[in-house]
Amino acid sequence: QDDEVTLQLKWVTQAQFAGYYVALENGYYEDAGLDVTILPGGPDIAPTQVIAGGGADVVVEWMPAALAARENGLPLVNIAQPFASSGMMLTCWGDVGIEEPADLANRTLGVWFFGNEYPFLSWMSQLGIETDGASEGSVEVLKQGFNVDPLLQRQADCISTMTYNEYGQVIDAGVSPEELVTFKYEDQGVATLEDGLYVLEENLEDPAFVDKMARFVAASMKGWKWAEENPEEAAMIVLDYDETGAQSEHHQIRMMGEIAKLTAGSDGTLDPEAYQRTVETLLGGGSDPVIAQEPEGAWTHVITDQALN
Amino acid sequence: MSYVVFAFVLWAIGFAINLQLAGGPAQRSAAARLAIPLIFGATLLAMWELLVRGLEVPTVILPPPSQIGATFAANTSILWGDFVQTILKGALSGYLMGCAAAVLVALLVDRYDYLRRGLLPLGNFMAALPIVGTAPILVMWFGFGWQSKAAVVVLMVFFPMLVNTVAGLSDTSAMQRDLMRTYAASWPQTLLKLRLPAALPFIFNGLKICSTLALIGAIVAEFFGSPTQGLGFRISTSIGQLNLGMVWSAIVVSALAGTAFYGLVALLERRATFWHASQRK
Amino acid sequence: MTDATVATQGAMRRWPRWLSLPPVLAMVLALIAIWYVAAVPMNVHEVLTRAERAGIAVSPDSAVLRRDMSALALVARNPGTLGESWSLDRPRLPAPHQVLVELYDSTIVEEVTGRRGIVRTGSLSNRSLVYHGWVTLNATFVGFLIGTALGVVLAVGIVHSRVMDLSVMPWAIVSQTIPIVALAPMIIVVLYSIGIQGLLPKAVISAYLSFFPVVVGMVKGLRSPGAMQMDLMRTYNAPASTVLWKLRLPASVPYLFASLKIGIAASLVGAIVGELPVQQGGLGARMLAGSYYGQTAQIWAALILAAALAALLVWAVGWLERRTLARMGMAA
Amino acid sequence: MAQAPEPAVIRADHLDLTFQTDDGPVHALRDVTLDIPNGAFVSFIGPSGCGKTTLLRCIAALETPTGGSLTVNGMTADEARRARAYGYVFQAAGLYPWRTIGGNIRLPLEIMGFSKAEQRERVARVLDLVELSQFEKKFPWQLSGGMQQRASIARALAFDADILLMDEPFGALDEIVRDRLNEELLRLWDKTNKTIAFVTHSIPEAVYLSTHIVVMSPRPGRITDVIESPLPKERPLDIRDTPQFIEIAHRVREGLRAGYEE
Amino acid sequence: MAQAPEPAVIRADHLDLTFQTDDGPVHALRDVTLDIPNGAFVSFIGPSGCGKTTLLRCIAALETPTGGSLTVNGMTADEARRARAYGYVFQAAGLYPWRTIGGNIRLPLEIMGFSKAEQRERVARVLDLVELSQFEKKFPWQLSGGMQQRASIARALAFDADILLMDEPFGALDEIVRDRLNEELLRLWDKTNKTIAFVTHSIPEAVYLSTHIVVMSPRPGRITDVIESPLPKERPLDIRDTPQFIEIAHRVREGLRAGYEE
Ligand SMILES: Nc1ncnc2c1ncn2[C@@H]1O[C@H](COP(=O)(O)OP(=O)(O)OP(=O)(O)O)[C@@H](O)[C@H]1O
Ligand SMILES: Nc1ncnc2c1ncn2[C@@H]1O[C@H](COP(=O)(O)OP(=O)(O)OP(=O)(O)O)[C@@H](O)[C@H]1O
Ligand SMILES: Cc1ncc(C[n+]2csc(CCO)c2C)c(N)n1
Ligand SMILES: [Mg+2]
Ligand SMILES: [Mg+2]
Repeated sequence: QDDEVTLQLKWVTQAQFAGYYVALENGYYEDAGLDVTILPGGPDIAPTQVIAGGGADVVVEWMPAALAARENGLPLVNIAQPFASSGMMLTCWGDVGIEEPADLANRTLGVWFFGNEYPFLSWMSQLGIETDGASEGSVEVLKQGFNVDPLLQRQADCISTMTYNEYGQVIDAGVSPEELVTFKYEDQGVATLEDGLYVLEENLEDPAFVDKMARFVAASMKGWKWAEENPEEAAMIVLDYDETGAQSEHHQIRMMGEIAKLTAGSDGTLDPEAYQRTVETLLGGGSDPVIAQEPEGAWTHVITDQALN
Repeated sequence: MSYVVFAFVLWAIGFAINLQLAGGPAQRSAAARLAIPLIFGATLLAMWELLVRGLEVPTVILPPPSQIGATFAANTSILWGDFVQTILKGALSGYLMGCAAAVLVALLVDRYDYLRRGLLPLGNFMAALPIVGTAPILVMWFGFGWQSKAAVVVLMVFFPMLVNTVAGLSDTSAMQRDLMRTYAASWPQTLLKLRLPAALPFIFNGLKICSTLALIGAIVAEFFGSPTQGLGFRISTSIGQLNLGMVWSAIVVSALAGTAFYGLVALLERRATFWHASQRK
Repeated sequence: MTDATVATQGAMRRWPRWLSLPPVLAMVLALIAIWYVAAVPMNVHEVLTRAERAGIAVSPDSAVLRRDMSALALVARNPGTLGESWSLDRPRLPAPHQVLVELYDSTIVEEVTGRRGIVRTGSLSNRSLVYHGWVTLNATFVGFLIGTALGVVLAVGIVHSRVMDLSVMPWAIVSQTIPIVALAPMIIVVLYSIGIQGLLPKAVISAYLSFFPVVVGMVKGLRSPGAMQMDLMRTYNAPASTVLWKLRLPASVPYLFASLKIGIAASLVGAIVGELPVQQGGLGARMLAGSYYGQTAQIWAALILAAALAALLVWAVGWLERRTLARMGMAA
Repeated sequence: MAQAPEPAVIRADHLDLTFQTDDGPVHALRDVTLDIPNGAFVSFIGPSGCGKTTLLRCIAALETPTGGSLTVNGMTADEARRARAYGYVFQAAGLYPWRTIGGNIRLPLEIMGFSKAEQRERVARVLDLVELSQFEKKFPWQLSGGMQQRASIARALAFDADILLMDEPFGALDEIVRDRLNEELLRLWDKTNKTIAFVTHSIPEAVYLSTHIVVMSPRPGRITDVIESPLPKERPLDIRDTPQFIEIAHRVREGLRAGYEE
Repeated sequence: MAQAPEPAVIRADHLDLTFQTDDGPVHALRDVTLDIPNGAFVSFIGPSGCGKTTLLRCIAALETPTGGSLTVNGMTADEARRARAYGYVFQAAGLYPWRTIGGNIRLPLEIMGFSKAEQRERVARVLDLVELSQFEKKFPWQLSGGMQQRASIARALAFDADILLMDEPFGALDEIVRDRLNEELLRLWDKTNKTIAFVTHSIPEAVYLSTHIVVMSPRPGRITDVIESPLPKERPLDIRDTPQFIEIAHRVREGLRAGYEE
């Protein structure tokens, strides 16, 4: 009689979520007495909304979105943080004359919205660049779709990419790394925590739930560590779970390799310093900060502590 | 729980009023025809409000109308900007271009039977292309601005309009055409004096169908890339921010605009085809 | 005397069916020719960039300069370097044969020789369009059934109750001005929250799109019996239910089918829309995946398959219509 | 026709009917008083729009008079309708295209709850009466207009109401077909002994068929003349060339013209 | 009618017309030979489907005969059509609902390029002729059927063609309205001295109006009899009760019946 857990991912089935699929495939969840359902995400599926409606027990979400939701009255709590560092960056054409962040002024930039725009906006406000596209020295922001076409078609000078995904696609399109200039958010000091596990605060009062989550996190981290060590096999597992059949082996193996760099060094425990840095980035959003005040109780070590023992 | 009970009581009251109105002596009056749907709509809204509160539905799943109203009122300038971007720039320009092109092609198709037999089956096939699939392509081709939205709209309205206009142009009785033959009327004369007027009801039917299509097309296209403005952008972005009040406000704008647009075309139709049986009572 | 007159009228048709094939073929050929020609300017930027990377001289020699030039001017200035226009990996406009190859590869080749093809595994491969078409079809059918049932029930209500007619009809029109496509993700999430997943959320969207034409058509159809027919029923002192079963419903069958043809196409669009946000298979998921990875040929292949499916479904309803009407003695 | 010796089946007394329309009231019938005796064949003739159809519809309780009284078999018109006292035949045959001829005739029987056996038997009988026996399995559109009209008469006969109301049943048919159906109708009336109220535009038709011809005047519809026909019950088509016939026809035409001129 | 002393305006010689349909050929006209003299009023009568309409359409060049020859004013039918030699009146008025009565009558004038002033003048004249002057600004649906039919006759008269082809123009009207229009048509024919070819189903109408009555037999349409009317040009409606009239009507009916029995 296994406990049922539903996990809502932030995006489509890909190596970005390899740890969970590995745990499922290798039976780690089963061993922990869990019956886990993984719901892939997709464009415009907001994991925060899914968990609010009771459609999932636990979600993978970026911390900016989770904290913003918390401020909007949806009390999400980070219970684990498998991703130690951020994979987000801005990728620009080198030949248009962008060398440093200040050169971004007066350019057209592609940005993801849907709650993923927060780190970008914070960065721009730290740089003192307006984002209205009208005033002198501001940038024109486009809501970029789900692919790297805006860059390849030169509709934008720079676009948002993840180290593990879109950047690889640009390279696959025949562009050599030398043609590109990249700004990693980690390097710019505006990195925010990505891909943490979040649950509803009220559920944490239930010891049975806490126990369930502890087992879940432990099994998931076991999956992550296995994935880091066996990137190719992990990628193939992900591929098997992809119902669209659209992912390619080559791309997933490369993605797993890049993801492993981000999960490296995390045992699932949230690093309070990284948390603090994220919060400060979000609070520092200039005139339009993502969150207005320091959140409280937005994370807990209870689960990871229990999981790691 | 009492909210829920109250909701159904309210429903019963609204229904009773409408029963009265519809069965009463005023049933044919314009006022009743307006009041009944409005009362119905109002009861629906009230029930929505009460049920959401009574059943404690999380507002990030479904906000009550009062919250939507408040958000709407507080963000009128943003919503106006979105309206201009999506409806006026994207939908309207695409609508005009698409419908005009369709009517012109319809005239060609109508003139040359070979074209009709070749193009219409193909047109029906093309019309079946789901635009959600074409939108990313068109955004790639025409950029992030309103032009790609207009292109999606053109593609969306062109075939329904074409099919309607072609049907309309051939909706003349054999007798009416024979009459023109006995006058030895030329093709342009027949077109101008018989076929175009006879086609008007069909053309307007097409215009009406296309009015809602245009709106939907423009909004959907924004999901695949847009400037930081527009109803589609607003909806998508606000969901991500869990700002459901804003999502629904944008939907309200779209529904209002769509209904007004449809109503306007229907009004024009009444004016232009007052003579048609469907417009007379 | 008049018997013969009546009998001949139905049989008169202006063109035998097969005659319309040549013009259609001619148009298709013309379209393909235009398509090939258009692919050259559409892809010229990418072609020149690749040529430049390969060390061939192109003019102007900077992508930044080329960005602001018109495609036709670029074609004119670089006539010798356009060889790749029809074979790019990530074309803006794939050439027709690229789409055909993609269609072939993602159906027959994948199923026959693919690692997960039906030949090897005994079940359809999730990398093949056959599988995804099937997924979409399932949702389409379920949504179509729900939508049709809802539409018919609403129409019956509207025809029998003035209150419903006056209050529901305007809102049914308003409902169609709501961009359901924008709501699809939320609908899916809301249904998640009451434990409904998989096929049903798509079917709900599908039903939302298909119920409207059915309502409109059925209201028309149920009202199609003339005053005389209704009066006849009155002289028989027939109750409303009898009038519905024996007169209104049979009379509405031709209208129903006309609506069903629109409705099934709308259902398919609905299913595809419902598949966009959730990457769990289907043609919609396929299109998005194609967009996600810049695989234009993949989008086009899915699009063409979707259009073909729509045509097939509409044809199937048409076939059913002809059979039913013939059986009912109402064949036109 | 008033004070007829036979018992009156339909009795209208100072009947008024005013339609309320958007353009104001339309007086369709005014002060119509009329007794139709049992077994009579009464024709109503008058210019278009004079209220013939309206009067017939009042009798069938399809329209409610706004004044005066109307009794059918001693009941109100609506009670008579519920008692299924009449068969109604419209100008167009109005057969259901999705039912065969037999199915169409069976329709009222199904609704009125006759047993299957009874249905079969009655359908066969009336089909025979109108000489359409071989066409039972055919669909309406496979029949000529005249045959369709015969089928619609059979449908009205099937449930054996005493009263047959016919509103220009042959208006859409050509002269020769019409002649034949007129002959048949007379034969049928003779056989079944029903009371028939018959609306027509044609003077020869009215004179040829009726025992009583009711001439009506234009709006508001009033009765200007009721002519009792002295013609014998046995009427070959040639009768129309006899002086007696022409004399009655003339009288009807004069009556009509008088109504127009007023 | 052959060997008529007047010059023939319409001359049909062994005319044949066969429609090719999916169910095989339909012989609509066979071996029709006919001369219509200038100024004649010729009625065509025959059972439904016998080819009356088809013959009229051949004359108007709306249908092309498959055999024989047909001349109108010495030209081929199609040349005559291009020369706008005829006005055609259909069974239904067929007015364009989006044009007023005046606008409908103006339609052929616009097409034929009459000047604005001339248009105005002619519209007024023919409206007067059919007694619809006050209705110029009304739309067709605001008029009764009879008035619409009068307007459609006015439309055919407006451009003053020598030949008027009328296909059951009064078929849908009631007897009294029909009587009036018959009278008016005779008056009009008398005034304008046109040649009129007139299709009808009604024997009295044919006899009342015509100088020549052409009786046709069922498919394939052939001419079985051509009756020259001895009635005077001056014809009050009462003439229909005269023995002479009845005698001709009888002959027509016999001709029709003969065609049926064959
Ligand atoms: N439902 C109605 N509402 C308003 N006016 C009506 C209605 N039914 C009939 N009328 C009017 O009442 C008058 C009488 O109509 P009715 O149909 O009885 O005439 P009729 O004698 O049968 O004519 P016809 O010979 O053309 O059939 C007409 O002027 C008609 O316009
Ligand atoms: N276009 C056509 N194609 C095939 N058959 C036709 C066509 N037009 C007429 N017919 C047939 O030719 C025959 C003569 O038709 P026509 O319309 O001339 O008869 P009619 O004498 O005018 O009949 P009615 O009195 O019913 O108007 C009919 O059998 C008809 O079915
Ligand atoms: C609507 C929508 N747009 C963009 C993203 C951005 N994003 C976040 S994680 C991820 C996968 C890695 O590339 C992507 C694309 C999103 N989540 N939802
Ligand atoms: Mg009537
Ligand atoms: Mg005819």
